Amino acid sequence: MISAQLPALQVVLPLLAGPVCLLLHHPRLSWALATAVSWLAFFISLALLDQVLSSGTIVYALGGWAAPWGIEYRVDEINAFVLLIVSGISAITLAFARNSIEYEIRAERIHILYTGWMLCLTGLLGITITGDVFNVFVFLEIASLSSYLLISLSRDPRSLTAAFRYLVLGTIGATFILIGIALLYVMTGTLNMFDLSQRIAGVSDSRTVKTAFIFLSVGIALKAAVFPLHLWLPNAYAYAPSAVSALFAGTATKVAVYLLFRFFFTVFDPQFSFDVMQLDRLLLPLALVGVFVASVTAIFQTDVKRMLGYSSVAQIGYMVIGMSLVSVLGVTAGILHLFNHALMKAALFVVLGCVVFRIGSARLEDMAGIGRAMPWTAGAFVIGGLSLVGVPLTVGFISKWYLILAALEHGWWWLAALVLISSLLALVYIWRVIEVIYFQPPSDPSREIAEAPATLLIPTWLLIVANVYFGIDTSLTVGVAERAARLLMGDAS
Amino acid sequence: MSPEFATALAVFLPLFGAVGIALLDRHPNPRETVTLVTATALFLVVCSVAPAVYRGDEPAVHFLELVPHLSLALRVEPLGLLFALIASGLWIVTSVYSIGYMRGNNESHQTRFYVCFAVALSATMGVAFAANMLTLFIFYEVLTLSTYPLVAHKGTDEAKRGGRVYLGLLLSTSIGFLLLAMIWTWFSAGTLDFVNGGILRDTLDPSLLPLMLALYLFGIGKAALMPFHRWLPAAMVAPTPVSALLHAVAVVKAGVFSVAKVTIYIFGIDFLRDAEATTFMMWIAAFTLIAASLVAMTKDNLKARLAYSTVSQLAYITLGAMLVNTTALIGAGMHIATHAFGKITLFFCAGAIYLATHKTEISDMNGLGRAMPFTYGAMLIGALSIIGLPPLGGVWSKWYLAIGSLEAGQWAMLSVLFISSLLNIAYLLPIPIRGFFGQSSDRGETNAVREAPLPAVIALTFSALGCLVLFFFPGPLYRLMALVFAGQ
Amino acid sequence: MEIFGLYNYWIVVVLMMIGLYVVVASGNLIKKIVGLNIFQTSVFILYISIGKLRGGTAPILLEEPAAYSNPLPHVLILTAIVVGVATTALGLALAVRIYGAYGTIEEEEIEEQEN
Amino acid sequence: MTATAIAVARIDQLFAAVMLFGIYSLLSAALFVVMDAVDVAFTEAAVGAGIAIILMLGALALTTREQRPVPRRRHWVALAVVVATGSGLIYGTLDMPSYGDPGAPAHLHVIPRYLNQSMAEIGIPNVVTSVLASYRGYDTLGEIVVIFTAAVGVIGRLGVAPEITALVKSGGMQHHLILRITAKLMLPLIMVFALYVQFHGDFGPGGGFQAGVIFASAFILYGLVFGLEDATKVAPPPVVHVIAAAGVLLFALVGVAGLFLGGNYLDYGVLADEPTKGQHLGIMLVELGVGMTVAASMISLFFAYASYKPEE
Repeated sequence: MISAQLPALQVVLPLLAGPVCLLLHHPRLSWALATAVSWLAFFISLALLDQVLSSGTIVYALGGWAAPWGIEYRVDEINAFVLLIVSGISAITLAFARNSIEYEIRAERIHILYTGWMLCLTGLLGITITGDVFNVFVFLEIASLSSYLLISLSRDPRSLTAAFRYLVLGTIGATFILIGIALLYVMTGTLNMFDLSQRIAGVSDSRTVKTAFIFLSVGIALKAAVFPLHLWLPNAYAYAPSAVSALFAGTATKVAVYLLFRFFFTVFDPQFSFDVMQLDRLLLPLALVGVFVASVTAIFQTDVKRMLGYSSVAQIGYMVIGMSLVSVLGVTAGILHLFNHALMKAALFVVLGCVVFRIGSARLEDMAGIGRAMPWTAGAFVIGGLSLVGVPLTVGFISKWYLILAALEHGWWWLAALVLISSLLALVYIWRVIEVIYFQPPSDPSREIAEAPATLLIPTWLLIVANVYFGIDTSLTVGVAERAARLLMGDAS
Repeated sequence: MSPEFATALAVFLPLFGAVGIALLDRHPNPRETVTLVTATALFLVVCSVAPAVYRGDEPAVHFLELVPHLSLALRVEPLGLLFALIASGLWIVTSVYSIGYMRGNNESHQTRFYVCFAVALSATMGVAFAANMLTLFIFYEVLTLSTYPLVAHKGTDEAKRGGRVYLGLLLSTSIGFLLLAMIWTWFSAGTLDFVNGGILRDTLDPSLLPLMLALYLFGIGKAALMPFHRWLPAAMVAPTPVSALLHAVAVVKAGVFSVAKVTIYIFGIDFLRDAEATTFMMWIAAFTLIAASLVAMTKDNLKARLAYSTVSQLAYITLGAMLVNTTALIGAGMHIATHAFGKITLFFCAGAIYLATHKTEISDMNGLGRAMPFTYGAMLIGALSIIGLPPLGGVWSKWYLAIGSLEAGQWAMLSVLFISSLLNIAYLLPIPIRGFFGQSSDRGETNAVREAPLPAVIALTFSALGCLVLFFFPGPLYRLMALVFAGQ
Repeated sequence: MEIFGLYNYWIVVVLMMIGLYVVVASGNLIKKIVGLNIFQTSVFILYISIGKLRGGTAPILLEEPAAYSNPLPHVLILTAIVVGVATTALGLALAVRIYGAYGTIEEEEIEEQEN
Repeated sequence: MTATAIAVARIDQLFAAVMLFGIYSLLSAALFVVMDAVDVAFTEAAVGAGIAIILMLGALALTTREQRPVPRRRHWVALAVVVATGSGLIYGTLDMPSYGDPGAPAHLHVIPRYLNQSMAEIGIPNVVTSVLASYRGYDTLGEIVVIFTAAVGVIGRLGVAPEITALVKSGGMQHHLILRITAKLMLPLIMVFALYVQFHGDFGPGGGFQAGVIFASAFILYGLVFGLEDATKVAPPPVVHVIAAAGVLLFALVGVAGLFLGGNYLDYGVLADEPTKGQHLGIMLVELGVGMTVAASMISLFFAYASYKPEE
């Protein structure tokens, strides 16, 4: 009985945990509850993925009302995979969060942070799992509002403006999505994704559907921080509490990118998205320019968190490149990078959390010489950074490998070359940090810096090990991504 | 010990050593013992694989599959064995030398130094034994990364700058070109395994061949083809043992070794010859050969001169590979060995001089030979071997390279080889000559000079003897190289 | 082409765009929020327009059969209104805090202070 | 309406802009009535013209009332964005079914079941309530989570000071005798009305959300007239927070109860022996949850604004 109800529990458990965290009104207890629920959600998502892999798409009618009259959850390879990423990253970063948050946030606000965290998780999982477009909007708003809150909880006043800017742009994006949904509804009379995909075919040459497509694309792209709609992201990541940055880097934009996949490939079929609307002609150049501009901007940052923020924008570009290649291989690469990038960025932000915990800042010049004092932290940064660059035996390499294969499949060796060159830019900004960490004498030698405590290091290294493990054993990630890609491309073979 | 086990062990042994070294951080004597024991054990392990290879076996180890049909795997073939033997053998010598050097010079961060050294050796073994291009690539990158801390060892601004050039060039060429070439190959051929006769013959459009070849050859930045050679002189900021083993043997030879591997096992020499795709790269190699020699002549800094000499000598090997015939490739393979002995000797000498006098410029070294006879004697032997004069090992490799270029009908290349040998004489011989016969400006100071610490002297004597031995017993070397082509 | 059947939508579009203009053009944080509200409210009108049926009545079922307007957009918009006010509340709270931290709610003045 | 909207755009007086937005909101509520969306109209009037305005005025009181004029460059940028988006939208409307067209897909698909079957399946005449609370009850759960999130957010950002140092002076407007008496007379009426709206939602326009807002406004009125101190005595902030959370929990747990009784999540049919009875019960509980969360969230928003004191 339980196994049949897993889709509902996946979202409802964190949803229940949110208010309870508030009621507990105690930093440690709220944390404990949030962590427990996160791990539970992670196991549920594992079970869901297992169910999907063994017996195909799961359809779950909420309230017992079958779609399109009610709202349904529809779990297939793609969102089962994303659910796994989201809940997994949340579980690990929460394990990390306790000390880090206690250091960075005022005590009386901690339980509010975990309430927000649970709500954010609810929102993200809800967006991912649902098969109803309006439901996407509702949960998107849950996730967004709680993100604004989480970002603004940091002590740094700049986090307020970052959150505000995110709020304005995020709301514009959400409203665009709302308009898109309205236009689709006008033409089809339904809100269910599966139903939509069937009914759009009949009206796909209408100007209304095309406009709906554009509005949805722009709205979601804003949320996903696809270049050039990324302006909110770097500051939001830079000034949020470290654990929150790690959570967002691993989940928030990933879910939005997932939505892009979902809309471009499921709701609208790929033929419409790419042949009729010629989306790839626009997306590919934009993504490429985004990769380069964001990477170069990252090189010039003095705040390492901000640098990683720009790097995220660049990495999202890779996912979009994979998507706009419109082939099984390309989509595989995109989905794979979704997973892999979640791992590496979460890892790097968590490492920065360790740094901030000890030296109180993530500015480059303050990090000079910590390689000796904090060998484990610094080592984690090196491995995570190399993963970002795409060095073999890390997840980053596997992503690049597939992306380049997909480019070559089109015969676009120039694209392959550009992707590789851009990863050299990543090398530059990562190496700037490594050099300062190891080979620059500390700016203030008298200051005693200790290694981060084990409670921070263990989750950090868990993520780092995952970066290496999934860079070596790719059967799970590549296997699922490939199946998902086939499903999206409508290639049943 | 089965050859398969020994093969795997060869890669892991230095890593175990590295852990041991790290654990003994605060105890220099046991720490250095670990280094020496590991080095010796590694050499013995590699030797234990040799009989099987001479019999024609190819011991193979499969670790795991990274992407479907793409594995981390090892397979020992003759060329790889040759490279592994040289690198592991010379590691022992270098370890002895480094103990003298690092202590004599009071270097800091010695534990980090030995750990990285051991990791680099592990990577070198991986490169040597790799069964496919991906495995090779992975170890190649590990080698780059593990040697970076050695290059930037001193932590001064100059060292950091050198390190940046080193890492930047090696990683950008390997990621920008080599990885692209690899993925392209995989995309065309569906495999990256090293197969006799190559894997691209039926799968790659011959008109694209020169492009692919260029991607590979420039991508293997460690082979230091111009214009991607700048990292090698930059790496000379490292302590001398690093320059000696890594930048005269392990790292650079990993480069040209990869070039040879790619030529033989990825493209296949027949395919390359039939498609006449190598002309362009051959001229690039020839240009590098001459140009680097000319630059070497202008350098007064001893290590810089040796570095450019290395660039030039590496081009010999690449040139040999690009001549695409058996004889030239045998010559190229043997040059990996003979140059290794010659150049490591020269670097040992440079380090010994620095230890004894803290001098780095050739023009300051007048008359030192009389105070340091062992060092200068070894230097003379090393120089003559590299020039290619009997009775030293360098003769043989140049001999086969020359024959190879004749076989290929490349008279131009033959003359390049000769001109370059003359240039070698011009920039190498003056160093020992100044040492023995030059008049020092400051006689009192020169008289006070003594030989470098004993471990250093032992090491350089030993490697100089190696040059001699190679002249009289080139047989095993030749047989090993001939085995490479026996199957084809 | 029933151009005249669409005028209602066009007015809505104009309203929306005024709202969007306020959001983008205004440097004042509270004014931005007001703009967002206008933008969103206009979208609500769009939805309700979609639901309207000529000759229909409010979708509260009567004994005798009748034509009803479409209740679904109403439901959606009820939700959306709540979402809107929630966003407004949070946005304003942030604006108030920003005023506390920077002493201004003009975007440009804040940027000057941050750099 | 357009005029109002343009006026909002042009005016630099923030206070006036907010007031104009209130008018805009009321006008659109009227429009909703014209378009048969009575429930929506109800809500828009209560929220747009009520709560949102109070919040905005609160924010203005805590910050500043004047806006700097829009710089020219920005003006053009905004205009470009707007023209591009707007013309895109107009282009999109060209293929839309005309206004009120009974043949539009929106009236033909999905909807008929709601209109024809809901009486049998759920048993209440207000289709909006049926859809809101049952067919798409899950969206509504999401919605109250959103408002709860916002409340948490505002509390988290502004905080509710332990000793209330009110902007609204603790004395409130007590010295206005007329106000006090009117308020005293009005309050019970408003509360009763709120309860009526809460439980009448099944039959006429109304429901938990509207009731919650009305209840909250009654309370806010109390706070304004009798001072914050008295207001917090009646409803201490911690209690309000608990109610807000409890509302969400109530809604979510009704769904869980469905799970335990063998249905899907939020399936009310299994709550009682007869499906329609179960639906009734479920909808009533759920609407109660909505009402609690909305009222409590709105009140705590008010508290948060009213008691905010800039740090240091």
